[in-house]
Amino acid sequence: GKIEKPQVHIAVGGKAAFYYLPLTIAEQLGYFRDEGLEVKISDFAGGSAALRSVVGGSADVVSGAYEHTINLQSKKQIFQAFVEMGRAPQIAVGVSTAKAASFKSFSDLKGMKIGVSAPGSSTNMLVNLIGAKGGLKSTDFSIIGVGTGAGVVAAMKSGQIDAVSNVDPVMTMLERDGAVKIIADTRTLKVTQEVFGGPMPAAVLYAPIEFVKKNPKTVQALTNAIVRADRWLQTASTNDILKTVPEAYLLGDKDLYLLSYGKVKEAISTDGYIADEGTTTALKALSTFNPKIIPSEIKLELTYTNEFVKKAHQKYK
Amino acid sequence: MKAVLERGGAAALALEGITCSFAGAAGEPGYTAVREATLVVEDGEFVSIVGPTGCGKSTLLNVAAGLLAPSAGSVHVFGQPLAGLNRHAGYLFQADALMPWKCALENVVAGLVFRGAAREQALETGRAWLRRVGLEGFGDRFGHQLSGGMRKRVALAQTLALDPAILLMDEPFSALDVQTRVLMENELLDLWSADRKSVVFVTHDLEEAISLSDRVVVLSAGPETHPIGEYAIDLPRPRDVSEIRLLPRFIELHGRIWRAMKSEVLKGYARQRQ
Amino acid sequence: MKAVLERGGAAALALEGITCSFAGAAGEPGYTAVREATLVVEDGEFVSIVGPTGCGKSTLLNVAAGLLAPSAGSVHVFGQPLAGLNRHAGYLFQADALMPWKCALENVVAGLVFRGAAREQALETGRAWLRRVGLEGFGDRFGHQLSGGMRKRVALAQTLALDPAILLMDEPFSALDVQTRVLMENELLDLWSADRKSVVFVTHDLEEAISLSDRVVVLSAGPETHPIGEYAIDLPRPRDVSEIRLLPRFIELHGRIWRAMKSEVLKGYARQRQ
Amino acid sequence: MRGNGSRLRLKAIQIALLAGAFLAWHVLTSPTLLPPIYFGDADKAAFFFGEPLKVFSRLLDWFVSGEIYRHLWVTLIETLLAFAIGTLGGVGFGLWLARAPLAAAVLDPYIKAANAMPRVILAPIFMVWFGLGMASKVALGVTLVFFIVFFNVFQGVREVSPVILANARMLGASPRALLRHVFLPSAMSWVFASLHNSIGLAFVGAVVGEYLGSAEGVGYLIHQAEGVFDINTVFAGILLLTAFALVLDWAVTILEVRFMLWQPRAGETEKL
Amino acid sequence: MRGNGSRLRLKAIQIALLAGAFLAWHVLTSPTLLPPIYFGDADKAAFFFGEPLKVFSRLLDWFVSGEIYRHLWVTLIETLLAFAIGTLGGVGFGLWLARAPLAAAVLDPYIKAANAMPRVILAPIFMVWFGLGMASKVALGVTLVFFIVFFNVFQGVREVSPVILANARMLGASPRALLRHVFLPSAMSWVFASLHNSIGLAFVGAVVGEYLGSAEGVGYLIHQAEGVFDINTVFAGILLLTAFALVLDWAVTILEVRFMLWQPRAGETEKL
Ligand SMILES: Nc1ncnc2c1ncn2[C@@H]1O[C@H](COP(=O)(O)OP(=O)(O)OP(=O)(O)O)[C@@H](O)[C@H]1O
Ligand SMILES: Nc1ncnc2c1ncn2[C@@H]1O[C@H](COP(=O)(O)OP(=O)(O)OP(=O)(O)O)[C@@H](O)[C@H]1O
Ligand SMILES: [Mg+2]
Ligand SMILES: [Mg+2]
Repeated sequence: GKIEKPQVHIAVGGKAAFYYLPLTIAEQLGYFRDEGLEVKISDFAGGSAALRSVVGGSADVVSGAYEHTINLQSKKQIFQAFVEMGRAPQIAVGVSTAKAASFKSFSDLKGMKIGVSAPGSSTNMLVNLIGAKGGLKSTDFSIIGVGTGAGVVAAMKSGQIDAVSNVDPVMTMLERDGAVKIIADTRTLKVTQEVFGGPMPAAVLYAPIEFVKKNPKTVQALTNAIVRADRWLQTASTNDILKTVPEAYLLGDKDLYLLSYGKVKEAISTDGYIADEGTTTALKALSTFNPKIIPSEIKLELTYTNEFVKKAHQKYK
Repeated sequence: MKAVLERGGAAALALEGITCSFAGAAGEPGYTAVREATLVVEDGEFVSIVGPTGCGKSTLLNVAAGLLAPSAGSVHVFGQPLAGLNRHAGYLFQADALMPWKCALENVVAGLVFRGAAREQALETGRAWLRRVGLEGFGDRFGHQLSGGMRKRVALAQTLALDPAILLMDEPFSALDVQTRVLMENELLDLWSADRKSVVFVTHDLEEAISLSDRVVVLSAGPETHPIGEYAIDLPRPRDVSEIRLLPRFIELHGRIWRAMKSEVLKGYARQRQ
Repeated sequence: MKAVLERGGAAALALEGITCSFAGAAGEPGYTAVREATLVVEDGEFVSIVGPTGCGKSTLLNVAAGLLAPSAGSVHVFGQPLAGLNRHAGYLFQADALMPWKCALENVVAGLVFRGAAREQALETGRAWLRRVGLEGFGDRFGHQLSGGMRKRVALAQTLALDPAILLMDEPFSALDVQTRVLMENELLDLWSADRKSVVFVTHDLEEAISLSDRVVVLSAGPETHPIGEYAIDLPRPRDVSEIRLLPRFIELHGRIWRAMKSEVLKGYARQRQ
Repeated sequence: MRGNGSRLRLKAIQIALLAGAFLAWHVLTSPTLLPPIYFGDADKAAFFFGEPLKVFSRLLDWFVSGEIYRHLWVTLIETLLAFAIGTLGGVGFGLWLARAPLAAAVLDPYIKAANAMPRVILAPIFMVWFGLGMASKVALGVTLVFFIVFFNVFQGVREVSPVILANARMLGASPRALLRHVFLPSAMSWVFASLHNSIGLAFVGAVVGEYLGSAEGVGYLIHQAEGVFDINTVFAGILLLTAFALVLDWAVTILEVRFMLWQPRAGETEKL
Repeated sequence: MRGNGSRLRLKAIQIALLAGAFLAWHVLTSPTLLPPIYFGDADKAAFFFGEPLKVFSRLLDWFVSGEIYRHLWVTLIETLLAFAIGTLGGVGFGLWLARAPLAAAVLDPYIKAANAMPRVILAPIFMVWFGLGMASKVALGVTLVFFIVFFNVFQGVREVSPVILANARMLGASPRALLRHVFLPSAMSWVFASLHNSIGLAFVGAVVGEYLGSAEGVGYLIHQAEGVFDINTVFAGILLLTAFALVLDWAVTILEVRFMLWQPRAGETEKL
């Protein structure tokens, strides 16, 4: 049948990041067009800004972290995720090389100044979680928002922060330069499992539930494209990827890009399915971090659906 | 503009019991420049005001123009109490009041334009007026490109071009040389006698006051200025200002007013020097 | 300030062959206000300049003050060529030049303060000067709280308080009533005779010019103004300005200069009306 | 002088307006009070604009718990420093350039260029230069305040009446005395106009700086709240800053009245 | 009038300064040319400040490939709109309030408050109101430009000489005529001072708006580049915008000269 809304406006916070690589791939390889969609992607300074534009109605679909759907529900905004792009948060925590020698366990984070992308974001949440594993409260260290750009490098190298929790490519860059020692790495499934106590869905496409209900064919088309991108990435060589992503993404440093890609590869969703177990993990993690989220009040079943992914797999066997 | 209807015998301008106190700095007493001054100008009358410098002449004109609300007293224009600006009056300020962003010609026509005259016609009138004040060819100059006396004459043309029923003039000719001054005085008299405007004319030149006016009012030295003498000038009209100064009656009036003023000024100085 | 050393017989002020052309708007010819004018003021001499309004008197004073560079001609002060400001001169401007953010007293002492006088002493001098110009008690007023004549007198005090060797005065007394004017004129003469300043005095009042000066210079009507007559005033000194006007020699000089000026003004008008 | 009556009336109107604004805010963001107008549902309005009652309870919390003082203190210090440094720099530089035509002509394009640079984008560089502490926020604020004050002082000095200037020079004023006695007083109303403008921007600089990277300050609180979609806290922070901006502005107004005493005011006669 | 010689000299100094700045940039960020000064190693300097040669080759690329035109066009339109709307609004509002003392007194705290609001934080709300397209960027720019122009016009109108105002009123000027013939011309130099300032800020508004969320424009390019640490592209974007800011400023200066013809200039005599 005909697609209800062929023009879809997707909002994303930091499009060039690996976190959203499948989105870029789908766009570059023309998968959206193949589905009869005309997609416009607006880039925002951060994930929360992107989702706010969808709440406000200026964009239709968010490309963002799954946990935001839970966050939003606690604010009476019902959003539903319908396809997964990342199955691990891709956040890494590192301590500066100066402190690395004396760093034995998570409890040594006590008293440190820790740089996160933004206070209150997932990078902050991860710090709180691993701190809790080391028996620390959130007041035992100080959190500094340093963004995800050059500011992180500046802060780290000038010794203004002792530890950093951030995403790629910053973390790989710091690692390569020998500025940090990684102490927790959710770019791998294993560590994600350990830290969160289960799989943790990361990048997904989500939209207001009314949008999903009103435009099933559109949502299906979006899902199809992303699932194809997910699958393409599983088999693609680094060379394929270098050829596919916009040149601007690589301009900074091609080697770095590949190095970084190697690290996050594992975290990219293989099939687009959102693991049911993962959603409970996310809720648990969020509620320990943010007391305003009361697990009993959240209807998890509203926050995601795998129906579209299922149909996508039927279409693209 | 001309208030023909209201001109039913009422005085053109009646300032009655005017007191003007200026607020002092916080805690200090105010300064009463004018106290209980009364000045009535009949329709068609030419009244000159003379008085020591700083006595309150400009203040009285400001009150008559409706620019300054007196602390006490009433102002009537053609019998109507004055509220806000005096729309029947044209006011030639003592200070430089030309708009520096307009050239001389545009300054002259400003009033006409404000009152909605057609631009072409206004410019025509403006040029004629520039000629009358001897400034033909200077129409495109800005204020800072004119001499002091030229600026004064532009302001004169600006005010006269509107042909107001009441003319308030504050030392209009003091920046002019004697000859130009006589020419301007004669222009003013011509204009005045043509349709009998009411004129209040402030000057420091007693000869000028006498040769132009129907009546000369002498103010006391400040503070608390008030009129201390009125002199009807019963010289024949029409007058030529350069000739009238030789008449014996002129000389006699001059002497009388001069003595009155002189004693007033010296009184003022004595008071200050105490 | 006083340039005692340089006063070795050289003229206090020598403007030679001065031409002042003002740039016109793009494409238009300039306006030559003054052409080939020469004016020499001897040390200790009191020179008055009279001339039709707009002829170029203020322009010449600006040149003498070093504020306006002439298009051609040379300026010497006490024998030295003038470069930049004339540091020997005090200039009383025709326009209102008081600093509105300073009260009258502070305006009077401004020059003293600029030249590094001790504050207390400067204020003392300033107060004395305010008394001399009849403004005692008005020291704490701002410019807009003073009448036109008062502002002029504050400016007078400001300039005289510095006791400059050369005084350039542009219509200093035209905003004053006759009596106050006589008082100020006598003050000026006292000051001048005390240490023989050199004075260039611009005025429209011929009687004033004659009664004060050693020499009266008459300028031609503009454009291309230049001196057309010089009249040595051989009246005895010391003079009392209110009495001197009755001397027959005064009346004779007055008549001569008057006629010269009158024909000049009429010529100017005739030229404009063409 | 304005009578007491009209001053009371003025305050009354202002307070009514304020109350009206808060009432509208309350009604429009409360899911139960009105059929939703702008948004499809009022929850959404609350999501974007918060709810005034919650905002106030947030403010109250802050002050009762004392949590806010540290942050407020940091932000205020940053703002005041940015304001002071920016103003002094702007005035000094403006005075200098206005009196040095060659330097002004040479530097002109550079100043314009610097003013046109998007400072927010340069924040990482500020961080490199000034660190993550107060200094980098102050620096950001200074770049906002400086230009506003500078442009006004520069123009203000050039607007000095030529006659007054000539008079002061004839009276023997040295370049320094000219600055102090002529240019500065004459440019004063220009300076004050720019100060009213730049107070607000000093706050903006401090808050945005904190927002981009910091460990304390009201901007930090706002940023943190945004991360968890706690819009009420965001608005509480903004309201708090606004209140302080008004206090600072009031201080500037007092200074202004004090310095501008010499200016003619309308209607100076006393009523008897 | 300034001679041709001195104008040439001026340009020469400016260009020398520019060349010097680029040379310094090049030397300080080139890993091989100098022992590192500020940073431990010069690579780091290049990481934060880019390298001029790469910046220029980036600029060249953009124009050769034609990729930049679309983005530049969007940003310029946004800037111009923000500038025009902000200026008109500021002038209109400033004129109105300066002539309506009651309204001015009532609105005073609200204006100050609005000016003190950190607009960047409100950017999401602008996006709700104005969408993700140009409108929200224009809105952000307008909030920057408006206040600058407003404060200056407001003050400028109050600075009108009381005598000139009284004269115009006696000549029969209606309130409208007063605005047009007295207040506006008299406030003109205030307006121009604020325009020079706000051109830069209009650009800042557009770029920051794009930076915060958009799908095209130079700010978008800068944001993309920052995400992958391509500092050379960031600087290329900033340089490009700066160049256009200077062009716009030059247009304003031409207007200014045209409108300010009446002002006395120093040394008006012609040399013969
Ligand atoms: N705004 C004011 N505040 C205080 N005093 C004022 C104000 N305006 C005028 N005065 C005082 O009122 C008195 C009268 O001033 P006014 O200007 O009327 O004098 P005048 O007769 O016109 O003098 P002149 O012949 O010098 O022009 C003066 O002493 C002056 O100082
Ligand atoms: N900046 C200028 N640009 C063009 N013309 C000027 C400029 N300044 C003065 N003039 C012209 O020069 C002539 C002489 O002016 P000046 O002010 O010297 O006259 P004045 O003799 O002082 O007249 P008054 O007695 O009226 O003060 C006038 O025609 C005037 O228009
Ligand atoms: Mg007066
Ligand atoms: Mg003159």
